Amino acid sequence: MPNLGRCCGARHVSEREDFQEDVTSVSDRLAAEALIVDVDGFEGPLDLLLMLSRTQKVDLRKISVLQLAEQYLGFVREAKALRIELAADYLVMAAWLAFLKSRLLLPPDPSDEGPSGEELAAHLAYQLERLQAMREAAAQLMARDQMGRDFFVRGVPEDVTRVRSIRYTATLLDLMQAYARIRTKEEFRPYAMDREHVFTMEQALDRMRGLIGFAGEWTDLSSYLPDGWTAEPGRRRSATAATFAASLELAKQGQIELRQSETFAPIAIRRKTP
Amino acid sequence: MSDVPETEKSLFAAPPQAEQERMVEAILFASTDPVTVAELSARMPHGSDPAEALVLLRRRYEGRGVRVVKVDDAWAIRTAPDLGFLMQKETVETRKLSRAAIETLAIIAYHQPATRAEIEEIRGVAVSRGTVDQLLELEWIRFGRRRMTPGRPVTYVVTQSFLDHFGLESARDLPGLKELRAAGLLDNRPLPGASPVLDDEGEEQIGQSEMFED
Amino acid sequence: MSDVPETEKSLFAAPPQAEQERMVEAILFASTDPVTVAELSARMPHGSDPAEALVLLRRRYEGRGVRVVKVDDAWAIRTAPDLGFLMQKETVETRKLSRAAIETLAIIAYHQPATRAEIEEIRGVAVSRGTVDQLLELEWIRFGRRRMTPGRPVTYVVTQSFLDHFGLESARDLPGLKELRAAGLLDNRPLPGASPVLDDEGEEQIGQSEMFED
Repeated sequence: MPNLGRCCGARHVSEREDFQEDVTSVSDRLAAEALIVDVDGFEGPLDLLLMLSRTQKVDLRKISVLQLAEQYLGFVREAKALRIELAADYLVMAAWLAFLKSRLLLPPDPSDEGPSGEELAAHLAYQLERLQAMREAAAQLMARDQMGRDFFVRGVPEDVTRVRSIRYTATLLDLMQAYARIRTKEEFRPYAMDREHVFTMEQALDRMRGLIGFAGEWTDLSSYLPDGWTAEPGRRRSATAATFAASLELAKQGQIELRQSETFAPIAIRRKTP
Repeated sequence: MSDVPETEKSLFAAPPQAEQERMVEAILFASTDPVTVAELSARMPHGSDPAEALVLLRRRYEGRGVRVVKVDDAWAIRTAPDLGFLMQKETVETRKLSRAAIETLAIIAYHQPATRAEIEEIRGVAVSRGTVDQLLELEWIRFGRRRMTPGRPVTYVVTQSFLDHFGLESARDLPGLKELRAAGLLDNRPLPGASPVLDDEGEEQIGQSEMFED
Repeated sequence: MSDVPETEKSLFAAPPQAEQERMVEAILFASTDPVTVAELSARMPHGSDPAEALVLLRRRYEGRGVRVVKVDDAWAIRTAPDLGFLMQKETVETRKLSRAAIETLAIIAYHQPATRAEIEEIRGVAVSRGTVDQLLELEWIRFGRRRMTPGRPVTYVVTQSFLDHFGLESARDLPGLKELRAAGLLDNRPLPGASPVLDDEGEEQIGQSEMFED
């Protein structure tokens, strides 16, 4: 695009020479031409304005914003004539500068509340000055001695070996939670054990009610223990206790009679005959 | 039990000054990255005063082939810049930074903390993602605090690596900083009759130059 | 610059001795490998005498934190051997005690003195040697008296360090079951199918060891 622009642009400009009223001198025209050719090289309207302002060859603080606005508008006009597509922000800036130009040229309208043309112009000049200052600062920064170019770091840094020590911590809450966890677990356990190793009185009653009809003779209570509950002492104890309690219950209900010859002697039961 | 070593430790005197200087020297020589005083303290024997040793060491290396330099709150040894010509072999070919990247870097350095909007306002063009990414990747900039303004934009600040790379002791030592500030070029001057966006930036002004104030 | 003819270069006098020493210092500092005298010669301005500069430099670093040492036929800067201890950094990593360890510790604290078998019975799983060792090493538990039961098993009790760490005056200050329940740490819901009686029994049963009785 730049190359193409250069050749075509040059031809177009010469063809339109007679109609160039805004471009007053040959050098200005050449400058405008060069700018258009480089439009891709500019980083936006502000960059272009800064470039244009340099042609005024004055301190940026004393720049004529009016003149600058005209230069810019001239540039946009030229680009349009050459059918060069300008990005939207270039056109936005052109519109704003046209507005600024009118503000600067016309006597201030007392009913207008907005900022004056001078204020707007001063701000634009400030923006340009600031951009220029940042560019100079950037250049100064890059001109400094740089690491890896002007000064150097140690070629053989020594590895710092990391001695890692681990410190274990726990809070009182951790401790309490841990203990609570265990205790909660334990509360469940007897419940689970009941199922397996505890023969309840209800179970014994159910069992004895079914068997009692066959107990016409005195029979040792231990013979009423269910199968599988006599071998292991724990289970035997549980079953014995439950069966004994159940027999007391049945005796109370008048269904059986109990007999024990002496303390700790075997207990015998038989069906009570009505 | 834990208070025994404390008393026990204090029975040992801190190493003599000359010895402390040797220690700082050894640690700085061994490290590529700047080492903070706190880190020196942590690595040196109990009771050492690396700050004092650093002053002596820095003086000792004045005018030598290597120098003791301060980077932010840390210290490092670097070769003297005038001897760079001897180091073609060590020279690292750095990727050429684009003009946009260099300007963005400078704006962040001089205006930090700076938001993307501020950078764009100063440059007058959008800042591409790639430009910021490149600077982040170089570890020359990092994210600063978010601005307490609508949208809570992120800010960028320069890093210790940036200071180290450009041989700066602190961001206050940026070239021409004082002059720029005196000329009001680091102010965030809003457009007269500012639009709401610029209003926000007016508020953001608070963040500006505050780092340079103390 | 570098293409200045050899003859022209020789018109310049060799740099002064002190300057040569600086150069050698910078080169040795920045080089990734030890540097030979020949290499130094090649890199330094014409007419330099690096061998001489090395002698001076070596002497200058005598007794310092780093030394100029000969490695084969080349030269390098290295940390003084007596300062090697500075090249390690201690990092302390804080870690939570494992579940097995904290549970074991809790059981010992609540039931002390407790044997391993008792701990295992309460936890319902075997206690690994490592878990107990870890607690011993932390000095949170120690061996108590042996039990006067068959096999005379060792018992474990908590230590003063344990009390210090958990901010307790004595093991009796450990919150009891009622307090744990009040703190919501113990599940208060009756189990499906379990009678509230069981719950009460649980609590009574937990009224447990002697330490809570008075």
